[in-house]
Amino acid sequence: MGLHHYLILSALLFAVGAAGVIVKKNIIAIFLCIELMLNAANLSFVAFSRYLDQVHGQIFVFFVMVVAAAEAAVGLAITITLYRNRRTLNVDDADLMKW
Amino acid sequence: MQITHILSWLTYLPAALAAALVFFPGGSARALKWFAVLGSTGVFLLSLYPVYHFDPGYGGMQFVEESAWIQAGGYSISHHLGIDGISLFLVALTTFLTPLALLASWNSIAQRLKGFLICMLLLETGMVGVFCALDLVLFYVFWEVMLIPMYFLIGIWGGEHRIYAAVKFILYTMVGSLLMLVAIIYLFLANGGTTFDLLAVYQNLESGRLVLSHRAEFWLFMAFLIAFAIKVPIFPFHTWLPDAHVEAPTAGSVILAGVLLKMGTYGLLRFCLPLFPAAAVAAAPYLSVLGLVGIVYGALVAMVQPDLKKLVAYSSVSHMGLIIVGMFAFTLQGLEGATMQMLNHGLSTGALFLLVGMIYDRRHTRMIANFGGLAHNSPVLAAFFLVVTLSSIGLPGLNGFVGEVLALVGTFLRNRTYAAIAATGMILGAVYMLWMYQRVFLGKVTDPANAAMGDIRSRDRAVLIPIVIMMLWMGVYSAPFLRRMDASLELVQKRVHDARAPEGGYQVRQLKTPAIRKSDGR
Amino acid sequence: MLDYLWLIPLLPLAGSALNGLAGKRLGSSFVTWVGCGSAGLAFLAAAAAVLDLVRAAPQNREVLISYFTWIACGDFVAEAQFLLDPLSGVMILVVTGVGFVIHVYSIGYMHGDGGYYRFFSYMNLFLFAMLVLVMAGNFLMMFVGWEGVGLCSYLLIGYYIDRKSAGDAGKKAFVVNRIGDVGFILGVFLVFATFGSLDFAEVFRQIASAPVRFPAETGVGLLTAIALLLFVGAIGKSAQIPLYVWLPDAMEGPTPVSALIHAATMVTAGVYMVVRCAPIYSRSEAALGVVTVVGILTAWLAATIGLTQTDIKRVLAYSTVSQLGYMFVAAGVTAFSAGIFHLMTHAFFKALLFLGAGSVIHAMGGEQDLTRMGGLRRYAPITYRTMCIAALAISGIFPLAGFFSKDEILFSAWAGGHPVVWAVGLATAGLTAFYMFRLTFLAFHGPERFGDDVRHHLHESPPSMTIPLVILAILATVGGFVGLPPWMGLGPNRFAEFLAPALAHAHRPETHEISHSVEFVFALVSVLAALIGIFLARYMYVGNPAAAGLLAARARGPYTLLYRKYYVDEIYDRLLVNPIVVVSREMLWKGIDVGIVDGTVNGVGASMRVWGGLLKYVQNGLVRSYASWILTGAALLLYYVARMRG
Amino acid sequence: MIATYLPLVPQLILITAGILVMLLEPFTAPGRKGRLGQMAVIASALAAYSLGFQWNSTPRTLFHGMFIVDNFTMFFQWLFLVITAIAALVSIRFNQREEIERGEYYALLLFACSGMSLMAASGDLILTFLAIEILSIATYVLAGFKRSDAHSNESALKYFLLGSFATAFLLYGIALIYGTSGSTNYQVIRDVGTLPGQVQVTAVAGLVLLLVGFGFKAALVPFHAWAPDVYQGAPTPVTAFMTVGPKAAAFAALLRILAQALPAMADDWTRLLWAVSILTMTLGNVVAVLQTDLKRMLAYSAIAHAGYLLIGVVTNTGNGFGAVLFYLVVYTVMNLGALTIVLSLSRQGDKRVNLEDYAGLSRSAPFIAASLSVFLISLAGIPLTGGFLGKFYLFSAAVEAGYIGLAVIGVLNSVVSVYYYFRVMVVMYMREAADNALPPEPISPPVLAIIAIGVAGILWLGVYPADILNLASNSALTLK
Repeated sequence: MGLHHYLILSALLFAVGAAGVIVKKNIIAIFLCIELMLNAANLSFVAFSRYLDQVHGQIFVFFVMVVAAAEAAVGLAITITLYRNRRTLNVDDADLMKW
Repeated sequence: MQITHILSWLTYLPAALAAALVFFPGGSARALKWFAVLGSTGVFLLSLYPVYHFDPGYGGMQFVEESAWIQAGGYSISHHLGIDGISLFLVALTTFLTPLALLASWNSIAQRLKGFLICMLLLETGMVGVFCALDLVLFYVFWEVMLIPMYFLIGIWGGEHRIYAAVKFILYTMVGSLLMLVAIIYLFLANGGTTFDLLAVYQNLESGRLVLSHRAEFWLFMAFLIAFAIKVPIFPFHTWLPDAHVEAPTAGSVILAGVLLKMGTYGLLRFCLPLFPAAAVAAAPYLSVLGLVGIVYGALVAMVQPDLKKLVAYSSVSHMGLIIVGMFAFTLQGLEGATMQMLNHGLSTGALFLLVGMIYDRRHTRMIANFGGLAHNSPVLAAFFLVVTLSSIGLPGLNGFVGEVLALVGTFLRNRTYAAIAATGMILGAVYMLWMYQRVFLGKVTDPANAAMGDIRSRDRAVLIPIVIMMLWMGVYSAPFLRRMDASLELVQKRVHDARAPEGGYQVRQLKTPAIRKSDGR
Repeated sequence: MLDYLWLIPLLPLAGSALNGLAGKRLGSSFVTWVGCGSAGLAFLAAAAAVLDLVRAAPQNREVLISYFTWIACGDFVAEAQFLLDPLSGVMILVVTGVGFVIHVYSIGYMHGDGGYYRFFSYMNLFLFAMLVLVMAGNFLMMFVGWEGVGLCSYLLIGYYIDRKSAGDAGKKAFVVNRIGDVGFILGVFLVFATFGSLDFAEVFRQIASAPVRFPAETGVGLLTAIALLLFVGAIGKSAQIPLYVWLPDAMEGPTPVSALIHAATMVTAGVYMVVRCAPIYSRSEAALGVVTVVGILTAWLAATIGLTQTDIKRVLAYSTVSQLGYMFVAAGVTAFSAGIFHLMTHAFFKALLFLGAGSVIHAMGGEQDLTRMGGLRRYAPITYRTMCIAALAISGIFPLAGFFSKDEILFSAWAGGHPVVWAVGLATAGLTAFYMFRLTFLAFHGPERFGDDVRHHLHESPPSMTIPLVILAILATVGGFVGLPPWMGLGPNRFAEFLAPALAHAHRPETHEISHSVEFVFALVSVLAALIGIFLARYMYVGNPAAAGLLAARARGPYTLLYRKYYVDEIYDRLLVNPIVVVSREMLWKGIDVGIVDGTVNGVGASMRVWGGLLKYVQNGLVRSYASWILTGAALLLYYVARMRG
Repeated sequence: MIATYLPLVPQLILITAGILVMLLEPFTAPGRKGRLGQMAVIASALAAYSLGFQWNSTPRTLFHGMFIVDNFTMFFQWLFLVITAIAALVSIRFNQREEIERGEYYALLLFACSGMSLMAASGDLILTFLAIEILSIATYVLAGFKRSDAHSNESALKYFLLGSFATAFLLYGIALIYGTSGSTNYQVIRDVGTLPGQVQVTAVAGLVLLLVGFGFKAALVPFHAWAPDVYQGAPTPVTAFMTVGPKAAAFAALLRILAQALPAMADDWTRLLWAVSILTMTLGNVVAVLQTDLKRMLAYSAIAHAGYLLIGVVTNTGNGFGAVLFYLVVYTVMNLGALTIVLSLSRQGDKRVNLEDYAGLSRSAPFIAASLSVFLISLAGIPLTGGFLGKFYLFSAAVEAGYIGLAVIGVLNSVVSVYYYFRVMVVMYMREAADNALPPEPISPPVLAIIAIGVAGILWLGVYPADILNLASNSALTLK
């Protein structure tokens, strides 16, 4: 298993996540897809880190995870306020502002 | 008496007056008007100083002031003012017309008077600045700044479709001027990237330190040209003009026709010809043809206009066409005629708009069909109108003739066919002006509203008399005016001439890469 | 010497300014004094000046005084200067003399008119302009007068501002004149381009002193071009074919105006100009040919139209056109002094005719139609007698003024080798005599064809009008004596001798002597032609009143053609004026300007709005679509950079 | 020793103040939360003051190249502090009116400011990422601060979802860059990158993904789509803050990365950004033409301005970067000014932000109308305002670098922008107010003062720009 295997997997994960963001309608699901994309990046970091025989990349991953957690907190809060006001979790309903 | 910084005074005094108006106490309309009129009259009187002390023998810049303005980031923009024989009278024309335009608007501006006066004074600053600026960026600054008050003048105090006209005016003008900005930047960089000073660019061009490639010169010329062509306006860039003229209030039309259009032709003389002579020479045939089209086309279209202001507006297209034709003949007579014609057109068309405004104030219509027989009840108005009409169609003894004949003879010396076609403008001018005069002033009074219309009073006469005096003076004794232009225009002519080979063919300058690091060749 | 020269034109100008600015307030007697006074003083000054000139030796009879530089731009220099030489001397005498008389006449004629002050102001202004024209020392000054008289003509034709026809006529006059003026100014430009100067003296000196550079041209050369361009101006100003159409319409002006401007002075400016430029014209055979042909054609055509017109002033107008043709014929056959001679005598008798006609119209209360007159000699005896003198003079009956000048022209045509011109001229002389006496007989003889209401106030005109008639009648009688032809045995033609210095630079073709007896025969023939015309008129309008109507009915086609003036006005309207207006309005303005040019401008603006309107729908408010934009964007950027890197 | 870390003092002040605000929030009575806002302003001022000691000190790095201390950092920190202070100041009254008066608002502002400052200072991709997230998370919350308002919710949601989405791209890009260069440190990346043949496909892909991330933050086309909606829905002071602050921060970080870490790939990123620049300014301007909601119009205008700014980046010259910095200052002043006026004139619930609501404003509030005109004129780039000189220097740099076409497209875009900016003036000056129109809200003196200072500032920048211009070009020196 060489570096590029990991990279390809990472790319695939990233693509799946990106596609999910576009395909999914539920806000939570979309957010999960985004998490998937972040983790795809994390995978690359770890893979590179191993390949380069460094620790930087792995440290970066920790930061990313912390950030993702923070984002999740804020994101859920936002989702909840939206749900309170609009009684929906469908992202397509959030189209008050356009054009 | 020695006045230093006279040009700064002339340029900024109106703005200072405008600033003073902002803080003018109380709401007395009369006081505001008197303040503005007297103030701008003062500016006019001040502008006689350079006229009087002008050295006709010297073609370069006089009354020069130079100080650093923006020195930062490797760019040096200076506050460099100066006038020569070309700009001298244009400055005087500006300061002359402004108080008259203000006076003429005495009663016609009922609302937001203060704003109106401020706009007019700021406009004056912009216009004088344009004519005095010797730094490319400074020139551009004045050129653009002046648009704003004009925009407001048309948009706030204008007629029914004022907003359309104002927006069209500003957008159209901006298209051209912004391209000019790019050209200014390019020229600055090609000139070593140190100074925007026009005189320095002249000097470097002359000494061969600045050599523009043929291609660069062409494009620079075009960029400047479009800016000026829109302003002049040269056919087919003229359609903003009728709209702007018709919708603008009287004072706006006067300034627009009297001064703003001159900025285009002035720009050609100041920038396009001396900076890019080879391109100018190469473009001359095309521009002359456009000018000729403008003369004939403008006149024919003017002939069939139902609206007085539109008629005058299209007549401007025709007159300005002659200026272009004369200028691009590159003969001394042509250049001088063109310059003279700028002044003449400023006076006569300005006066025409004043008169139309006076009629409009009394009758609230400008449709020619609504008039007839005004000469019966308004003989003084009719008489003034006639004099101005005659000036406009270039009757000898009035100002219009001098410029016209010089421009024509200048053209004639270069190309006889052009001159012959341009001369038809004399006929067509008589046709549309006299036809209009007949329909408005002669014949029986059929509409009682025309009978009830009063003649003009002393204030209006006070506006018109100075103009008529100037028309007579310039027509009968034009030598003092021409003498002051001679040397400067000879310089322009020389610069253009140096760009052509002795046998009259067009010389292609050596191609040399300007000081531009990369080409945009992607 | 002649320091007061500037007074001659400036006096009328001052009068004009005074009357124009203050005349309304100061009342009619003030206006009268200022108007006529300034004209009279100008005449006195002119007379003094000419006397001074006559007293000087012939070679010194040229005074050029420059006052200031008017226009100076490089070599293009025009001084404000006045030239007095025999040629301009004759002209200023005619202009101020006839002008003064007509001013006096106007006192009566214009009495009580609302625009009295305006009238005199314009008339004085005209005198000024005309004097500038004839006293100009350079081409550009001449152009000042040239256009100036056109302006005054415009103002005075349109004097009755109530009448639409007057306004139309004034405008037509100005515009048609302008067409000529454009030719003239282009000619001036060519003069400048060729000689580098605008001064008559310099230009003519160059021509005369450089026969190699400026040879007498047989083909079309530079001088021919100059001459023809200048002649376009003359055609306009002097109402020759094809630009004569304005003059008959110009009769809308008050009659004194017709007398002064459209008969005696302004319309002769073209002739004066050609004579002034004799050094140019005389060196171009082609130009002379054109001048002659235009002149003789105009003379003939105008005379034929004059045969049928019923408006008294229009008859005179066509007569003027015709007589101007004669003058051009004179110039065309290089009989320059004969042209000026006829100009002068014509000024006398044609002014007289117009003033007489004015007197008739005045008497009839504004009636101008000959068919509603008749038998007026009982009511207006002085007018009748003076009119008769004038008619005889214009017909060329010995020894009245017209005889000498017209005969000289006809003879010069023959002598110059133009027998056809002579023949047509002779026939025209016959026609002239016919229609002039047709006019006289219709107006003053025969039955009275007007109602009682008119008869009621029929009266002879006041002395202010009849005295000028008498003065002019005297001039029309004796005016010819200044230029008695050599064949009379009373010495050489003094008039020609007087003018000779002014024509010194003209090219003189070789002429062969013709004996005096032959000349005498020619004179006899031309008088005979005139007599035939007179008797024919008498037969048709006095002896046998039905004959005229019968002839008209018999030759219906030609008669209508002549009566409608060859339909020239209609043709110009249909072919030129209307198409231009329609094309300008429908095609240039509404089609090209509003449609294409402005449409493009607005289209660019509108397209921005359209694009904005379309593009904003990309912004559909949906998160998922925004996300796909980001994804697509990323893909596009990757693709783009990949392409770029190859 | 301690002196080495003095450059961190401003950061510490901001963060401490933010935490303090949060702590004090429960003890502040409702209606007096404005005090907390004032605290934020004071903190910003203090931070700005403490920054002054670092100006023109030798460029150096802290924490092994993580934190760069140079004029560039100082310049942006000043800018961000000013933005934050103004945002806090204009929010006080607004929040009272909109009944969203809660102290953490100001804390979030301070944290966001800290994040922006770190973005400008960062010399390492890790810190850059963290800084972006500090900023982002704070602004997500700010955008949705009007909890009860559906628009605000939607704004926050869109910003959050799309922001996270873009962050993923950014992160992935960072990973790829890290993979090819073996480091996250700018200096190291630069040294590696200059080795011949080292720039590989992955690196290019990483660059592109990086640009996606920053393009999102700076609202560049085609990553701009969130901007109009988010700007429109967020509380107006937040909009004002977001259109200038995060945008400037994104440009700061972008400049640092491109110029200091990836100069070896300059050919690639100039080409990419060249295209993006044209797209951005054109789309922003063309779509703005038809907008009637003033906030939304200014949002599109903000997009267009990002396009102009990119011109300076594309030039890849010191002059170009200096011009970007200068223009950011100008842009900050004029956009903040315009939006401050918009928010001051609006009525509760962000009503009265439509174009028609401005009819006749020149009569009812002449000073405000005139001030807004000045800002709009400056946005349009008319001389004697900072907007002109800003564009002038951008275009000069472009022409100097040979991008004449870009400059021409830039000026043509300016013409289009004149149309919609001047349309506002048309409405204010040339139309009369409808009879039933809401009168404008009276404006509090501090806000008036800010507006006046803004007007003076924008004119000062247009007439005597030398000081700021020198500051900007000095600050850009370390980039080249």
